[in-house]
Amino acid sequence: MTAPAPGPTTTTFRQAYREALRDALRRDELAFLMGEDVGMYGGCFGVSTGLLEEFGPERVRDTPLSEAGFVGAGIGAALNGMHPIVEVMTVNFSLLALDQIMNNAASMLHMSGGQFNVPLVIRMTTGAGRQLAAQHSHSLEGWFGHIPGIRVLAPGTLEDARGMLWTALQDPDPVLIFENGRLYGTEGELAPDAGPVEIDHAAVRRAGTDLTLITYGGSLPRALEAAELLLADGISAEVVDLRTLRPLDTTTILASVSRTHRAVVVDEAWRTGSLSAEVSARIMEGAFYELDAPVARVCGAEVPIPYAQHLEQAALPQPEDIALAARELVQDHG
Amino acid sequence: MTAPAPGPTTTTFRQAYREALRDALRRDELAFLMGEDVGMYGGCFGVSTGLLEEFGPERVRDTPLSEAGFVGAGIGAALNGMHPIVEVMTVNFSLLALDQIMNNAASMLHMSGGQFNVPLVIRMTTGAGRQLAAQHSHSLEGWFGHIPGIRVLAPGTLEDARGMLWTALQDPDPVLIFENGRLYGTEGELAPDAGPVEIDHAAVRRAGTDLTLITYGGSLPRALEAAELLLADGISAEVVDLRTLRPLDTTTILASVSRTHRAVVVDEAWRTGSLSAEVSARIMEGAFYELDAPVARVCGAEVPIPYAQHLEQAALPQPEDIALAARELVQDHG
Amino acid sequence: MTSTSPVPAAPDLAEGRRLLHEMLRLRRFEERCVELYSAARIRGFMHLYIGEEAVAVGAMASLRADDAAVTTYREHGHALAKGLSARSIMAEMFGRVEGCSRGHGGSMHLFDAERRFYGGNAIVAGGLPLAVGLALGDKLRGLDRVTACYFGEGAMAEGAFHESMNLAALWSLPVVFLCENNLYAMGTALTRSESQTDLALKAAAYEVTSWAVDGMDVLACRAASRRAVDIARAGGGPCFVEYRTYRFRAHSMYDPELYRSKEEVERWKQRDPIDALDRRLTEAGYLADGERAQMETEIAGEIDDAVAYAEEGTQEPVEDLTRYVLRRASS
Amino acid sequence: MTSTSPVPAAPDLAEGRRLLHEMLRLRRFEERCVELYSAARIRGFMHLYIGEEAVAVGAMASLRADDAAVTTYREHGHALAKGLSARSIMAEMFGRVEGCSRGHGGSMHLFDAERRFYGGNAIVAGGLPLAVGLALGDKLRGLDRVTACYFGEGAMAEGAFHESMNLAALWSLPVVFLCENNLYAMGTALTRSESQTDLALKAAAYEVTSWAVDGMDVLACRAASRRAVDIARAGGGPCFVEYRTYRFRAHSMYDPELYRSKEEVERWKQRDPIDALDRRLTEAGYLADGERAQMETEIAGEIDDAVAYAEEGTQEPVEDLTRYVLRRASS
Ligand SMILES: Cc1ncc(C[n+]2csc(CCOP(=O)(O)OP(=O)(O)O)c2C)c(N)n1
Ligand SMILES: Cc1ncc(C[n+]2csc(CCOP(=O)(O)OP(=O)(O)O)c2C)c(N)n1
Ligand SMILES: [Mg+2]
Ligand SMILES: [Mg+2]
Repeated sequence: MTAPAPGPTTTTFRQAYREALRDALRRDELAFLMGEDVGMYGGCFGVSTGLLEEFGPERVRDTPLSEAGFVGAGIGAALNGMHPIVEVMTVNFSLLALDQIMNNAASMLHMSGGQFNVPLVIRMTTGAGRQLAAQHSHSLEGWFGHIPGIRVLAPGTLEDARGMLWTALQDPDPVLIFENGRLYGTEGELAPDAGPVEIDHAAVRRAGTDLTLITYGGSLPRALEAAELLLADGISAEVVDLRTLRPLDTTTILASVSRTHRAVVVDEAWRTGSLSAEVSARIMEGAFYELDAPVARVCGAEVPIPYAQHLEQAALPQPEDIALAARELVQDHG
Repeated sequence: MTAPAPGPTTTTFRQAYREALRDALRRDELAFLMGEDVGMYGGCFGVSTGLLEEFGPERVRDTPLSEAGFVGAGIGAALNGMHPIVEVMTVNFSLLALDQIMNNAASMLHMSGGQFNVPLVIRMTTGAGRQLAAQHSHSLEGWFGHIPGIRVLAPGTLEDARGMLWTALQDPDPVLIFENGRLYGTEGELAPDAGPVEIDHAAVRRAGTDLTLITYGGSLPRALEAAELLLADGISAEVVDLRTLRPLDTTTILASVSRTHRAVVVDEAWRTGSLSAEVSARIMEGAFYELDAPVARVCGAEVPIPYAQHLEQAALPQPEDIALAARELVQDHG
Repeated sequence: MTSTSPVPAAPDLAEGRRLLHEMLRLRRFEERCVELYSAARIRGFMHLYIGEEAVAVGAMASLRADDAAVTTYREHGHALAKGLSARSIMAEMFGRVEGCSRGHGGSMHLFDAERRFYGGNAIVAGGLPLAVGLALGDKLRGLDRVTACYFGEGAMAEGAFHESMNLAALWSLPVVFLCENNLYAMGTALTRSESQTDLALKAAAYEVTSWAVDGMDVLACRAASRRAVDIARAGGGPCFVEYRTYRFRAHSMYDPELYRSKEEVERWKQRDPIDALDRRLTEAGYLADGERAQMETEIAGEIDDAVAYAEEGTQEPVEDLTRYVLRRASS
Repeated sequence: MTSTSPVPAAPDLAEGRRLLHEMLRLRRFEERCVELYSAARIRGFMHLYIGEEAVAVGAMASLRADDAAVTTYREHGHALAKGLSARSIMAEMFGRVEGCSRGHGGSMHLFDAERRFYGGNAIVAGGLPLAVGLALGDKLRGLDRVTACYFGEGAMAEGAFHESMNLAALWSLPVVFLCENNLYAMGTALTRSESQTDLALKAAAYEVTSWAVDGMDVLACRAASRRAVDIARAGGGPCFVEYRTYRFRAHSMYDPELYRSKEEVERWKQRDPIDALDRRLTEAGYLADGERAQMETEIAGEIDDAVAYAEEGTQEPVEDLTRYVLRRASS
């Protein structure tokens, strides 16, 4: 007699990230977590609560406010055989560590002629939508997608929130994980045996025939919501979740667009120069003759994100905006 | 009897930049130049040689190695009514000042509800091609093009090297000027009365009918060279010089592409997420139905720039690469 | 240069009542903010200054109206003390056009050009280089104004602190660095963030005149600030003052406070700067029966008015979302 | 903690000859580099260490083979002293696959995994956080290895210096900070870049054991480094040593040297560390007639060989341009 497999449990992104951390610290003795307030405080957004108690201050290491210093220290520790997981509290502060990330973590392997790889994971919160205003609302993961020598991940589902860390940690190269702050409290079902996931491919999260919505991370739920709205209009939208922002899985993108012949890219970052432009350009290059209409983009407004709720919401892609762009694409370019 | 107007004189980009600085310091008493080794050393690339002697150490101010500190100080001085011209020696070091640029210079006006503008100019050298290897060869001006609240200029001609600074300095908002390092020694003719130029529009540097090459800065001479190569094949290429990378002059781009129906974007930055993607996406959005072929991109290879000359050259867009892409566009997509 | 406290200034109890009123005003204003936050009238991150009032009130008292201030996200108190109206601050936190930043900034980004209040910077240590630049501007133009730069002790671990101290000292700029040492940076105790915990000693390594002062004693704060401002204004270069203080509340509205004990907080509350001054004034006979109550009434009125003003404020039209991104529109 | 020089070590003249040979080797190697640069065999930025040889040679002599080194763009000397072969360095500067970085790095980015030589960092102060991390790795794994981190005095104005010193001290890491104070950062004299020019005092503000030493005296350099390395290895936390030295040549190959006088350079050349040691050894009878000439011959041979090796080296095929960007290819 075998016990029935336990069913899925309700969990949040926050808990999924925490389980991933706990799992990593348990299974990989070279792994340690380091960052501002990851320990005593329990994590700025409560992700690492309880880990200090379980793993002690050497493996759950609080750092002073010094982003360049401790990110660089993470790189050095990785060079020295450890598997550091560095938390930069939010992407906004990662600007202070960008030199370390670009000029050291990303360049070291090539610059040293293949000698020094950097098995480092850097996690950070990203995104707007919580009325945190101009300096705390950036969506810069697209920028990181520009840098050769690193991988960039953006979980948009509980499975990925739970599963990407371990895979990233086993990777010999630096991997950055962007956790959208709006999703931390989002609840959903997760299989109790959920574990590592692959990090090389985009995923079709909803199949459709009339057009493809391409997005990732915090905008994924909005794109899925838009797909529901469109269904009511009789429009069948496929939703592609990029998952890995670097290297982009162009194959999956092009395959979907070649089926639906229309695409809307959704990206909450400032429109100009965001990842959405790269996705559009790749479709231009790889599926131009498949297109029945120009690829559209629904992006963040080009403004330092304002505090006032109505302004902030107006600055961000909403399901209605996505649906509107999709409808126009299907109707005007029928 | 009037004296004949003096003819154009031969000059270099270096001299043109220097004349612009001298002119600015003479005409605008609120202006001062500040940066590492701008004074005693004469400028890392010799641009500011002689200015310390002419204007003294208060107005040609050497700074310690502290990019965040002195860029931030430039922002503060601008907030206080001065017109600082801050030199960040090269774009590679600007990563250390990115927080100040994005979170202060670019955000201040909007974040303060329109109260505090920042009349600051930041100059820096950009680009690869001089065997300076991975940490000294970045082309990140496209990144800055992502940031709302600043303007981004990239002189590709002597006129612009001479003329953009003054206009930038009169602008009430932060303006970044990217000087391509390969061009400093490039010689050409400049009218002796060359002066300020407008900074709102792209320019057609060469008219053509079969396709448009779109580029800026250090790649402009290469695109023009490619146009010559193409002419030998009977292909007439128009060359658009973006000049201002933010805000992009979409009108000029679309007008050209609507005439030629084909475009190649040339950008020496790493391909993924470079400005070339944004240009391609804008053509997609604004001139899709005018296109006879997908917009192509010729960009830098996605690699930390290597030292060895043959590898570095292979990593950068060469006139032959541009011509090849253009030929394919005209032939395969005839 | 020294890293010991200055001789305490002879208590100027005549001004004491004004200082008491001002500290109370800060306290009551923020207490109301907490209620409004719970009622979701204020949103985003909000950091309270409760317990630290003596610092802003004492320090601002030594500034001239045309001196500049640069502060952090924990700046309600600085803004009030610098002369921003309760109305404009409250309206800001309600996201109104009538707010001191048009509702664009919220709690962390209060600005006021007229009063030379340069924000509310929410990047830790991000304001320090700005302060250096403001002071440089004054020096270049020959103005005898001073820039006061407030930051927490946590900011001293950031590279921007180091670069700013060095620049200010090297160029002998009229900037006063005011370190509000409340012993914690979020949940990180000073001893876990600095190898050298005597902060004035740390600052002195830049050849900057530095000392520490009791941040719970508003008169001492005022005296220390005055001394620093006088030195800076007279061309003596930058000063650094460490104010030893404590925040009575959580770091922000989302802080479970796992990192310190209730007892510790209670001990510090015994040193409440408002109670301390009240006692001192009362004992000296400077505060008559009922005067404190009258202050409270006045302040409550001011705050009620500010809340009403904020409630009635208007919303920026969405069409204007990008209107203030650049001052000059492209042609 | 102290900021005065240690008592000079009793001159260990027996090892003196090895040190002399090593310094000469660095000198002659770079002199050849200058010729090769003029002949355009070496390109890009090249920074010479000539004049500063006593520092790298003295300091490396106190490291174990399994200790790590992190340096700057001015690192030919460090690389040679850490045991990288003249061949692999020269081949690197020729852009050859046989170079210590496969020709990807050039003069500014020498690397060697086997010898734990972590580069060649061309971002000023960019290597310091790495050194902290390397040391953290050793500490976490319980290894008694030390990380030696070299940088110029100009780097001390950067935020990364400050953050690194604080982290290393706070966590008591086995890292030795070796400041090569050659008085200039490009054209910026120390007095124009630091408000506090006593650099050991500056470092001491982090509660880091610090002192200064004559950087033109290789025996003093070796003694100081040994003391620092011993402290760090024994668990005494980081140390900081300022080496007072001078670069005899321009900052890089494109420097008109407007910022210092020929006389000043000449004065320092009187203190050439190689000549000084030579004199000392000769006077003490440790260097016989003809021994120096023999060293020169040996070294010339080694360098000729390195140049020939570099000349004959191969070029990375262009098809492999992106081969080393990531170790794992995407599936
Ligand atoms: C560069 C940066 N890193 C991290 C944060 C997140 N953060 C906000 S406040 C804070 C603590 C700051 O402590 P301190 O400087 O002592 O000021 P206090 O809050 O105690 O007044 C942290 C870590 C930030 N805002 N900026
Ligand atoms: C962050 C950064 N800013 C500027 C530069 C340009 N630069 C290269 S070396 C140098 C001077 C460094 O001086 P110092 O640290 O004293 O070392 P030295 O060259 O004297 O050995 C400068 C300004 C750089 N490489 N990195
Ligand atoms: Mg604090
Ligand atoms: Mg130096």
